[in-house]
Amino acid sequence: MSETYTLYNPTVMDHFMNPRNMGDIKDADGVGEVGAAACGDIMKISIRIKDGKIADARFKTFGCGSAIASSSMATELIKGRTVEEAMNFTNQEVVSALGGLPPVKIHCSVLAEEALKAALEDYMKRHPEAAAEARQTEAVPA
Amino acid sequence: MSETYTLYNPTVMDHFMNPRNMGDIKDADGVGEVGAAACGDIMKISIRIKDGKIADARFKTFGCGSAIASSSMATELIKGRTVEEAMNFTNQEVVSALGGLPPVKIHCSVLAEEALKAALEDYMKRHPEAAAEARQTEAVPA
Amino acid sequence: MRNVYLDHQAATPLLPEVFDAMKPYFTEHYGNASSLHQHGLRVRDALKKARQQTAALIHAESEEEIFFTSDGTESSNLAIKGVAYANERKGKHLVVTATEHPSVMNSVEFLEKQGWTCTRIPVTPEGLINPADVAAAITPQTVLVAVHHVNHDIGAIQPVAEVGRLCAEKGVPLYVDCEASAGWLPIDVREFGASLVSFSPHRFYGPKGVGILYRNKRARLVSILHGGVQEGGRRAGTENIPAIVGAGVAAEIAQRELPARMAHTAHLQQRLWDGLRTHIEFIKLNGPVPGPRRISTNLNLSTEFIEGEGQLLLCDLNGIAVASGSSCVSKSLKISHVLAAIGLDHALAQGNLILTLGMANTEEDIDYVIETFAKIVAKLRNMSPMWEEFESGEIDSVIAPRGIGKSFSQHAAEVSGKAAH
Amino acid sequence: MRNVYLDHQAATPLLPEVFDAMKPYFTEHYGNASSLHQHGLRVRDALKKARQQTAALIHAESEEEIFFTSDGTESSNLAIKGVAYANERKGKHLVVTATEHPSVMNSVEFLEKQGWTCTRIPVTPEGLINPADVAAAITPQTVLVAVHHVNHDIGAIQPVAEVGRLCAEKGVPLYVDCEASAGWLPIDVREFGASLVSFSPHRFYGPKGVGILYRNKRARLVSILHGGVQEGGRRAGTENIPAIVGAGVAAEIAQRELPARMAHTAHLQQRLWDGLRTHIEFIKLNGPVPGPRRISTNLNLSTEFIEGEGQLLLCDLNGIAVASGSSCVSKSLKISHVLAAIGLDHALAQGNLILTLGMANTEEDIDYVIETFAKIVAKLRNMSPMWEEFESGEIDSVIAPRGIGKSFSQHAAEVSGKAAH
Ligand SMILES: Cc1ncc(COP(=O)(O)O)c(C=O)c1O
Ligand SMILES: Cc1ncc(COP(=O)(O)O)c(C=O)c1O
Repeated sequence: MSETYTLYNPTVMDHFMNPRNMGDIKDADGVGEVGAAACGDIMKISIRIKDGKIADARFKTFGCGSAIASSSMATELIKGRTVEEAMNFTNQEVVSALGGLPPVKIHCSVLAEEALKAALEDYMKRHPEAAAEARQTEAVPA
Repeated sequence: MSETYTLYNPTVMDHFMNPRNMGDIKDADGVGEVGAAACGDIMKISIRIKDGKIADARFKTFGCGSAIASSSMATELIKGRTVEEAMNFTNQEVVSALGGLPPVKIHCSVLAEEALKAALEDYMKRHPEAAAEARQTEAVPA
Repeated sequence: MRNVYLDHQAATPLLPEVFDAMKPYFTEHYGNASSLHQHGLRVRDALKKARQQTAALIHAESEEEIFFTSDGTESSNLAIKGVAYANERKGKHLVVTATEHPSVMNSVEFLEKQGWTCTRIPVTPEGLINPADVAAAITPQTVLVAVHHVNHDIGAIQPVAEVGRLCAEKGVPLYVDCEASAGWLPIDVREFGASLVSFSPHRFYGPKGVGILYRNKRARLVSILHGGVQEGGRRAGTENIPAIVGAGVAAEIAQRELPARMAHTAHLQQRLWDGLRTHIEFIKLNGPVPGPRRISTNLNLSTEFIEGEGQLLLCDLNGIAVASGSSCVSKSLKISHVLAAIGLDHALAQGNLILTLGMANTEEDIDYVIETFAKIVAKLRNMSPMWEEFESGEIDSVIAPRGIGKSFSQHAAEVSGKAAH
Repeated sequence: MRNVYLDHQAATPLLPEVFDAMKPYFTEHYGNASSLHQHGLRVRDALKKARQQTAALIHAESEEEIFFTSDGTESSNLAIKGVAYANERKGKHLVVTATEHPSVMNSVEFLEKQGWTCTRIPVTPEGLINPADVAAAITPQTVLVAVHHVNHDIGAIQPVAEVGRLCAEKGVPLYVDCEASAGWLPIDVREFGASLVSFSPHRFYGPKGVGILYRNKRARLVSILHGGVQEGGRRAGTENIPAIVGAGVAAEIAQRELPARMAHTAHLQQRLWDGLRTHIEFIKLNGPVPGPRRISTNLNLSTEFIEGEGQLLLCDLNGIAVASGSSCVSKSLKISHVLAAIGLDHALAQGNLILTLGMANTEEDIDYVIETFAKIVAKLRNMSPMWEEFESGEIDSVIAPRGIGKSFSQHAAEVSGKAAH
């Protein structure tokens, strides 16, 4: 075919076809797995923390194209951020970085946010000292 | 156009385009004018009687193609018949002779029958002796 | 024999450019717009483009206000019933012009059987409504006002913008049926103050099988054909892509050619009417005179003492294609309800003929029609008992009364034993 | 890249012969069938011919039993609402299969809001109804039974002739939606005992923009789109002549080619299913096995541990056009109601893919699909947390349970905090 038509924009398609950070982290510092009640998609994000920063993030996703692209983009965006910064991460960043998602697919980016937060919470549960610090830092601007 | 499409069959079209017996009879022996309450068509038939037979019949019609064709055909059919025979004339004869009419147009043939009967009645009103004879003949088969 | 097509209100030929645009969507780009693969996504793009093109023709703000249906009738039904059902809780009263198309009138009648009520706004003998009558008819229960732009039978242009202002004041949505005007007159939904507008491309050199309903986002509308979620959930069913593509292109061409179309047909309209009234006695134009209150494509005539179907058939046998509002051409044996609403004498309604012009018509065509029609009238009058009775002074003319004899209607009632209508 | 179109349930290309037959009706024979002149009479003839051709495909007694609508959705709406409104005084109860197309289900829901009641007949895990259930559901108030011929999603062939006999005994008309079977399976309205049957040519190489509703003369039916007196007063609106002409020709060709179509697709269906289940683990066929209870064009698959939209997109990127009943492809985020009705596990419904075969598909196509799809599954499973958790023994397979770990649904409910459906 001369022209190719795509359901999602080129950025989303790229992240769907060539997902970044797909996989698991062996002995991860935090793992979050969440499911979307609406459609049944499931997303799992694992993170490695080094010096209070996200050194690595990986995902596995059972879900549609935009769910896969959202988790790919979320893991990409989050690498290098501090735990505190990561706690303020929102799905809007994913949507913007992807150049937009169809309205009915916004919930996929929410799922990515939730999976990341779940991973961070898991990390903090395992590392109460980090959690305390994060909460403290968080409290300042509030 | 290579092919000609017609609303009515060729016989009806022929009688519409080239109506037979169109006009009036000067000093007619009977004239009948009737109207269709349903659609507003008006038909007038005048007859000349000679030796108890219809020697001539003419029509004028304000109405659609099938009304014109029906009156043309009715006047054509009736010529040469006795007054008694003519009194038994029905619209079915017109329909058959025309090779059929669309269902919604059957009332046009009824109008032709009515116009003819009105002309015959007019004749009989003017010629009570003929009326008596006609009634007598009519009574026999009844 | 010359062929003159004067029935553009019934159908128009597809423009070659429109056909060319449609062609690939039959055998090549045949996908279903609901499909998520190449074949579906491609036609989805085509659908969006057609939405933009048709939105532009009526100056809609956004293409998302355009819904594709199957024809003008479905659009009317959706506008009337879709708004009525959506606002059931608010009220069950409608206001419509007495001369709306049957697709509006019969939708309203259907709702009346289901408990709605409706006020029908009368028209003047020229076929025009008085906007004040609409305002007066609106009650707190009124959920929709329907006033068509141009009448399909008599070409009268209704004062829709004025009605729109009054409706806006009262907060009632206005539906304007533009089936008889789109492609031939400018339409601006915002200037009209219309919440809903319908039209069909088959009236302006586009394809059959598609209708358009514009709906302003603020107007509530529910679906009347239920099923899938096509057309934003307001019209279920597999989209007729080739026809929709054709609708878009036909709209684009119409917009570009509008001034030329209006000038061409207005010129021929004047020539035709002048020629006919010069050569034929006892002929009447129904609806407003050619000018700002009449669409330039339409002439609605009543020729006295002869009936319309006969005129139509003889025209056809002479290569001239026309329509008629006579009861004899209707399956229900009723004259057009529009002719009844303007109070036209039954005899004149029976002698009705509708001529609608298009771009292919020429001055020569018009002159041929004038000449031929004069002969047809003479032939039919020669056959007509009414003409004879008029000439003998037994009945009088409605068009140009001489004050001699009874009226045609009176005569007709006498011979039929019943009043005509 | 090879292009394999496996979405014939969504759309089919127009056959060149059909297009050729339609062509003159766009620019040349463009008349309106209601017109009484040459242009109208010509297309009226064409309309009659198409009526005969479509009547023949379903073995209707007379072409007068054929009504042209705009699509399958409108035909369903007309069958359901047109019969319901016509029999309002007799009763307000309907009986329908739980797996009817949304155009039937949503028409019924609309009527339920207006006071009708409806019994939905459940289906077996294979998707088949038990005719006795229909008979048991009929009450003296029942005015219509609706049982489709073939299911649009899972290809199950319902025992309609048996239902027809039971309906005849009870004197209740039967409506059979044949949209998913016409052109691919023999249809005999008399053998079915059907009072109403609908189908659309766009499913068998005919045009979009036209649907057919057969109605036996004894069944009462009123119009749902109101307006003019087209289609015997049962469907108002300007007829889409080119599409109707195309419908006729497509029906004629379908009738002629039916045996070849069935043989060709049955062969490919078997090859495809055999290939897929040989090369892919944890894959399930929904609906009856290929054979007398399944239409030869359809394969409805659930591939475990991966989701359908992703499968569909990767197929498309590899030139393979397919559909899916996964919630992710639906605008309402719901899985196909058919998959819900057969009681399919939500995880399997999410992994759904629908492949529908046509005449252009070849053995090479099928082999390419098998090979490609196996790679796609591997790629997506590699990305799927569920596959990982299955492999680690945390969750179990629904298709081939090992008795280790919790169920997918249980797991999904835990991580989402809510049961899936
Ligand atoms: C003013 C008007 N509205 C609606 C319609 C119905 O449109 P369609 O024939 O496309 O169904 C017509 C058709 O004649 C019309 O003239
Ligand atoms: C079984 C069935 N009935 C009805 C319809 C509706 O038909 P259409 O899309 O032509 O409106 C479909 C369409 O998918 C169908 O599969």
